[in-house]
Amino acid sequence: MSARRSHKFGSTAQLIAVCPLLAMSDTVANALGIGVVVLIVVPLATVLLSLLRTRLTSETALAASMLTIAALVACVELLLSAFFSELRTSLTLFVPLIVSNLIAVQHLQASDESFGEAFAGSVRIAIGIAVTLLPLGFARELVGRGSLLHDAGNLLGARWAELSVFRVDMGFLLAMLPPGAFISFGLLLAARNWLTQRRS
Amino acid sequence: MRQVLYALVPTVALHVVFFGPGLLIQIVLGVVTALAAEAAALRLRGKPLPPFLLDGSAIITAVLLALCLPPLAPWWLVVSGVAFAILLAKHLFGGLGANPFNPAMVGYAVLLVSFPARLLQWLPPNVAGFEPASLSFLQTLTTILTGTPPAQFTWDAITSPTPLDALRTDLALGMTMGEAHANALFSAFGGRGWEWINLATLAGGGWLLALRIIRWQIPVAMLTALFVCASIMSAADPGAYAGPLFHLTSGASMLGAFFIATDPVSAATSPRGKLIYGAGIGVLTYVIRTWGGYPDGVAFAVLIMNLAVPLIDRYTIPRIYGHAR
Amino acid sequence: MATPAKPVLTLAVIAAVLTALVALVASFTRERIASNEQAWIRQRLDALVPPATHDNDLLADSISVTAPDLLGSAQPVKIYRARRAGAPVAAVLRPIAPDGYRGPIELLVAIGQDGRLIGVQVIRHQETPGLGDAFESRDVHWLDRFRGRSLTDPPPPRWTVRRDGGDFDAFTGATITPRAIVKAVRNALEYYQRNSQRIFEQPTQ
Amino acid sequence: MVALLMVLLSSVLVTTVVLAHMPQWRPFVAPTDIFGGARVIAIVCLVAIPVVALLGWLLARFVLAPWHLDYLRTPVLVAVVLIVVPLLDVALRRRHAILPQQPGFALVMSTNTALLGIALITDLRAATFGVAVLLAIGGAVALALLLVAFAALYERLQHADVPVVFREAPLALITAGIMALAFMGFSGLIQE
Amino acid sequence: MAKPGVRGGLRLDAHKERSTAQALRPASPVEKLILPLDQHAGAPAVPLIKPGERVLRGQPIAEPGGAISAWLHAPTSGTVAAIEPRPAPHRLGAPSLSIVVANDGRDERHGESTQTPFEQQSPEQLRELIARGGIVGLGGAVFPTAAKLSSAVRGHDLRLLLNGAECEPYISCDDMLMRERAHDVVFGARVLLHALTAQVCVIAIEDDTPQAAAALEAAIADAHDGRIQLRRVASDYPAGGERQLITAVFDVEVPSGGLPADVNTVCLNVGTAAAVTYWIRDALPLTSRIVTVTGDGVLEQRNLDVPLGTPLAALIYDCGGYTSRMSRLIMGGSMMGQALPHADMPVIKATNCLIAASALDLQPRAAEMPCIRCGNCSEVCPATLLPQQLNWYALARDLDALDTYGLLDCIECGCCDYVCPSQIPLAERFRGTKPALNERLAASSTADAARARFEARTARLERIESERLAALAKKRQELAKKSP
Amino acid sequence: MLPALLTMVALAAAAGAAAALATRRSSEDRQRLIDEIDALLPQTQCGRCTFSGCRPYASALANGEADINQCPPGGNATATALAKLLGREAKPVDPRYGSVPAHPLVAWIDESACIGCVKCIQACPVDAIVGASRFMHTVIAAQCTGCELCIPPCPVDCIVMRPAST
Ligand SMILES: Cc1cc2nc3c(=O)[nH]c(=O)nc-3n(C[C@H](O)[C@H](O)[C@H](O)COP(=O)(O)O)c2cc1C
Ligand SMILES: Cc1cc2nc3c(=O)[nH]c(=O)nc-3n(C[C@H](O)[C@H](O)[C@H](O)COP(=O)(O)O)c2cc1C
Ligand SMILES: Cc1cc2nc3c(=O)[nH]c(=O)nc-3n(C[C@H](O)[C@H](O)[C@H](O)COP(=O)(O)O)c2cc1C
Ligand SMILES: Cc1cc2nc3c(=O)[nH]c(=O)nc-3n(C[C@H](O)[C@H](O)[C@H](O)CO)c2cc1C
Ligand code: SF4
Ligand code: SF4
Ligand code: SF4
Ligand code: SF4
Ligand code: FES
Repeated sequence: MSARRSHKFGSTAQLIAVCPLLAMSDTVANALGIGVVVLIVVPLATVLLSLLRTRLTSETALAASMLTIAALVACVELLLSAFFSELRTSLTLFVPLIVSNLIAVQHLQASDESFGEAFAGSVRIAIGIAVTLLPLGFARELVGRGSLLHDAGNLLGARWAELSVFRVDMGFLLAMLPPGAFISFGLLLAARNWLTQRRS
Repeated sequence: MRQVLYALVPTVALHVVFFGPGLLIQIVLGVVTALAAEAAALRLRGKPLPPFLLDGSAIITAVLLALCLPPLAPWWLVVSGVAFAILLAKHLFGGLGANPFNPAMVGYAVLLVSFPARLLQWLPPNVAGFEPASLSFLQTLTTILTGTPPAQFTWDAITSPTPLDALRTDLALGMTMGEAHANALFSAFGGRGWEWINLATLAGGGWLLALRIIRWQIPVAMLTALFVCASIMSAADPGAYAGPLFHLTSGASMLGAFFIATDPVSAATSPRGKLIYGAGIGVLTYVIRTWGGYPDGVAFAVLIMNLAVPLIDRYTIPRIYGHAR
Repeated sequence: MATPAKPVLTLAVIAAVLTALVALVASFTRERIASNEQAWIRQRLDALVPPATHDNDLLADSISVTAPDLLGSAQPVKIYRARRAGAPVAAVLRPIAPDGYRGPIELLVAIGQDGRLIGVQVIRHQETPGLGDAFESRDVHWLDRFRGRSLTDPPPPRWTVRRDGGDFDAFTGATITPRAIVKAVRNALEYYQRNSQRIFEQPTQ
Repeated sequence: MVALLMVLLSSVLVTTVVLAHMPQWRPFVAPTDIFGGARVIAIVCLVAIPVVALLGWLLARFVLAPWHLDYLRTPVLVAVVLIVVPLLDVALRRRHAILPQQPGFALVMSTNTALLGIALITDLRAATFGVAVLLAIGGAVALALLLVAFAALYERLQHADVPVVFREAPLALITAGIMALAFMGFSGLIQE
Repeated sequence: MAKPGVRGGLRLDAHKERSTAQALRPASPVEKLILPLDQHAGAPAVPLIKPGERVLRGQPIAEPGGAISAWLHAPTSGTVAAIEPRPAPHRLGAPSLSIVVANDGRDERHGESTQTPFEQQSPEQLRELIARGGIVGLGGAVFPTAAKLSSAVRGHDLRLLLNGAECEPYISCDDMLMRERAHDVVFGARVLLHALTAQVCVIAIEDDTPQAAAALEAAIADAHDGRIQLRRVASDYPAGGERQLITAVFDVEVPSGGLPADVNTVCLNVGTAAAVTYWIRDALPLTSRIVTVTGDGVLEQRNLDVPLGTPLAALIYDCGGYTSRMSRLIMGGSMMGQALPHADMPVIKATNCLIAASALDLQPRAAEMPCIRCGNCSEVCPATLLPQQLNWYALARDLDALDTYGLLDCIECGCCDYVCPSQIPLAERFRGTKPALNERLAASSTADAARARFEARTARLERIESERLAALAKKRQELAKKSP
Repeated sequence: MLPALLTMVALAAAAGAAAALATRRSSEDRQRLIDEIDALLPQTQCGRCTFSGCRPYASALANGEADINQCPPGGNATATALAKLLGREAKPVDPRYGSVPAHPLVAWIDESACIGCVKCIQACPVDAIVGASRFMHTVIAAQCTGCELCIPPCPVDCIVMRPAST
């Protein structure tokens, strides 16, 4: 009966996967940070879960995957605090929030695929999320505060100085704030729809 | 919709009397942008242009938004605000009649949130007791177009907060109402200039009511709610809260009640729903003005209640003839 | 219909393994995290009082004082002391400006032995982005204006923003934040002046 | 405030989009309409979130803090969600003519509850019990109200003549953006 | 039920005085009369004559084709020229099977010219007789009157409501009837009271028709019948709508989906009552009716007593022909009437009015714009619906929502269109959407019925099978007992 | 380490118990689900779905033993509604189960040819045929669902399907 879940990362699926992390797309640095975290955690979670999956019944599957993801995220939080503490501070509570986002991602995947397929699929989805967050961070930072790579030094080392494009008080502040997060993501998805539509 | 524009004439006229010709320039800029944006959106959506361009709804959006901006605001503010309103808040949702949020207020809120500093630079009213550095029409025009005042003036010299803003600031500094009121911006019951503008708006709104273009429920409910909130709070502590008359005649109270909250498209539709909707706007306006971060709350209150409209509509369906309930 | 025993057992085992993993990571990272937290404040202190100017560890040489009127908080406020060869060089106070536009603003105020300001930093605030946070702006270092000032420079009545007849510029369209910061810095100076002796004599806590 | 607003809105957005466009994740067999579904979820959240947040708070205060296990906050909270949500599922099926559908119910409810629970708990760590209770209930009420309001709005939008490229996800996002804009009006009201 | 009371409605300019200035007169005879067999509600009538046969005025020429159907009589004497499809006004010009009678100009009458006095007949007999008179409701819906009466008698304390409100602007046929033939209306009321065994009759008219009121008052006084009274109601459109009138007069609401009989009321048009009089008193079946010819597009605006089957074109000609201002031909009133493509169609029992409308008479209709949710429509809707929501869902064809918003309670009065600033043809859209909803509801109710029958059958078969097995088992046991 | 393990294991065990409790679906639940599905089916009772009637199909759907596109009389509308209810992928009716009728049909018995064998009465799942042994039989058109089950048993082939008059 298993309704086959498709691998297609359609715009609705994209919304569901990215939404909880959207707040972290306000600057390139944050987007990059959370994107890297996702790129590491999602495939890792998939590997762990597909190891577990054969041992699980339908009643425990969801609980087990949620617990696994929560534990994984707790580890990531600790590691970030230890090795990228500045980034950890700016990502605040959005690291633990990856939990709910990961659960969604897990369910975008088919349950009956092989280890290799699952892994490849999860990498694709993680890339999908990271690739969504980056341009968002880019656009929001540029439009919102007229800069690029603000605070990027925290993540990439001090060599990465901030690029200032125009004066801060000219920024279209909306882009940096929650409304801007949703609206720019909406526009991004519309652009994506438009491209797909034109291609076909 | 034409009548709505005519009803705004007294408001605009007094505005120009008190704050100079800036508004007229803002309106022209706004209307041109609105029509251009409307035409572009209609073209993209494959809709016929003339009936939609001529019905006046885009013009109303532009005029109402222009009325909310400081008269000397740089041109790109009104242009981007109106474009945002028409393209994103109206056509994206399906155009005329389908937009759940009030386009003008979306445009204004976007500007307020993005450029708070610019939107707080109001002018002092042109009344006795103030010697505003009055700019000529040409100076006004260049100020708007270049975004900087003429060489002999500085921003600080020509701008002044609105009474609502000044009151907020002063109360936040721990002044009492009495001390704050000593400011020359205030008169016996309202902000100078603003009280007359609000009365003119009331008159225009009354005319719309008489023409039955708007219904009484929303304005009455909104103003009553505002009045009641202000009365209760100022009775409880007259030193810390402005009185009801001040609230009714300040900021966008009247404009909101008669021209903005009454936007039929984004308002509740049944009579009972309109009462709830209006009262909600009144209460939220008071709350945001009094305790929130922005000096006037009408725009946000309208948007928040817009959000609740489908819910209100759902729970206020009138009893159908012949149905029990 | 399986008995609940199986799911209970499955999840318990999974939880045990996972918790062990997390706990392991936690113990492995514990020290680093603790030192990171110190590093965070140290970095800021170093920016204010260059390490070359003193030879003690500011973090280790600190006290907590409570002065609601002048330091803006009913909670104890930290003061870090810089010394060279045991002699006082500077004190860094961590007062709070309580009347920011959207809430308290946490400051670091470094005051030299001579009662002149070495520097001021804002370490936490919620002021309106793009308006009240103009002190963070990259091109105009508003906070730099405090450097070298003392309680008598400018004289007391002018220790406020220009709008209130003082010497300090406000930001365009935002007076509340600068007013709050100026007042807090002035109060910190005053606290220092009144207690400079005690500040350096009090034993480390 | 900003973080909480983002969390609330994402939660509302994802739930509504699932109800509208992801039938395989929809939590119930019936009701099948967006608003009906949202109303049920709102009611469940109204119960689940305060319970989870408060249990989480109690555990954090009386178990995690004394033993310096703060790093286990997330797993513990998730475990609490995993206890509370299935129990609610059972209660719901007993009491009402609602037929939760697996795994949709557990999934949607768990993510919602976890999302808000984590956000609240992070905020509440230092709070007293009274404040925690107030915030947890307030958060749940806010979520419930937003959920039904947004669902009713989104249902109305289903019939609108929206430009094709904006249908579904982009429209939902931009609507949420304007919602967020409206709630910016409360900034300054709720101090962090 | 929550408190009733008339809601919604519109005050419209009446335009009636144009056609009431001139006295009622018979229409000029025409050569051919066309009588569609389906001009009443219910099943079409079945012809009793063959082409070529001679018929007399008042002779039955078609009999009811079902339980709800009506007799049809020859309007004049002549020969049956054909039975063939002809364009019919109630089908907006689409053909419908019709009997064509060639007038021989002699107007010879069929049968007796008197009936047994109605007081001497039982109510049942009287109702049967009314059916034989081909009498159907002349208020617009042409529902067979006898069927309506019979279905209502099961109620107690029946009240008869004679509808003389005639709220549509332009139409004045009932007004004219009441002015000139008030006695016939009152006589009809007495017949109907007898046929219904009812004790109360209210004749309701609008409060802006003083002549009709005076005439009716006089007629009621002459009849010395205390059961009959006159009531004047506010002249708001659609005061003459059955449901609205019942609410205005008796302060009750007819339940949704129900009939007036559910609130112990029978509502008939005053013209129907007069038709009953002509049949029961004078033995003249329903073969003619009063028609208002009005509008700026016709020279002489007036009321005529017209034999059924008279071509509309002849009627216009009778009134002096079209003027140069003529722009559109409408059958019925300006609010609920429907535009006809041409005048080559006959007067039928439902034809109360013919408007040769000039551009001035027509509400200028600009292009339809989107609904702006102004709420004007819901303010005037007499059924207290929300036409703006119905429109939204009708455009989306969301049948579930249409059902919850009460599409089927819409009486298609057109008040909403009239006030809509966006020029949306709301009533027309609702009329067009109702069939789909009805079909859907019918399908689900037939499915429910089929399920019930299937389940009953399955249960029955199971029972039979188990009884059979039980019987076999019993027999086996008995045999087992016997055998050892 | 130990307190951490104890806490988490205890909580996880409780979660396991809760999960077990929730996955146990009562038979009432199942009946309600079947009712919900059955309410969407046309009740033609024709068996074209390969089940012995609409309700058996509903129960097969509830068990996940059938797909949502097997009912030709319901047409694509029913398939879509089922997909929505059950959270499955929507698809058109599978032609292998029969073609979707363009308009509703009802059976009609040529009464002059009918020999009164009652075979059709026995076949009709909804009791839409009346008549007694050796008397002619009639279909009650309003009750006939158009399932065509009466056609094969008729020994003299006197039943034909005609468009339902509306
Ligand atoms: C949304 C909004 C946010 C504001 N934020 C700040 C702020 O963070 N700091 C501040 O000093 N003033 C802020 N203000 C401005 C104050 O309301 C007040 O108008 C201003 O401080 C008075 O300054 P002025 O005397 O220079 O006009 C804000 C105003 C608005 C509308
Ligand atoms: C299909 C149908 C069945 C009706 N059945 C009855 C009935 O049984 N009894 C009755 O009194 N009226 C019956 N009516 C008449 C209605 O009550 C109503 O008087 C008639 O439709 C004219 O109403 P109108 O002109 O307001 O539309 C029926 C009407 C229709 C169309
Ligand atoms: C909107 C509307 C307006 C009506 N106006 C009248 C009217 O003015 N006069 C009238 O006799 N019937 C009017 N009717 C028809 C009545 O509802 C009702 O059918 C009629 O009075 C029943 O009488 P009858 O069966 O004799 O036609 C109207 C119906 C509707 C729906
Ligand atoms: C009484 C009235 C008030 C209106 N108020 C507004 C308004 O506040 N904002 C706006 O953008 N348009 C307003 N409009 C114009 C129009 O309804 C609006 O642009 C629609 O929201 C566009 O679909 C108003 C129109 C009327 C008739
Ligand atoms: S046509 Fe229908 S919806 Fe319109 S006013 Fe009349 S009853 Fe109401
Ligand atoms: S009157 Fe027309 S525009 Fe106004 S709400 Fe009704 S349908 Fe919409
Ligand atoms: S095919 Fe459809 S109508 Fe026929 S029995 Fe199966 S479910 Fe019923
Ligand atoms: S009469 Fe024949 S076609 Fe009709 S329901 Fe019965 S068996 Fe089926
Ligand atoms: S034998 Fe009965 S119908 Fe054929």
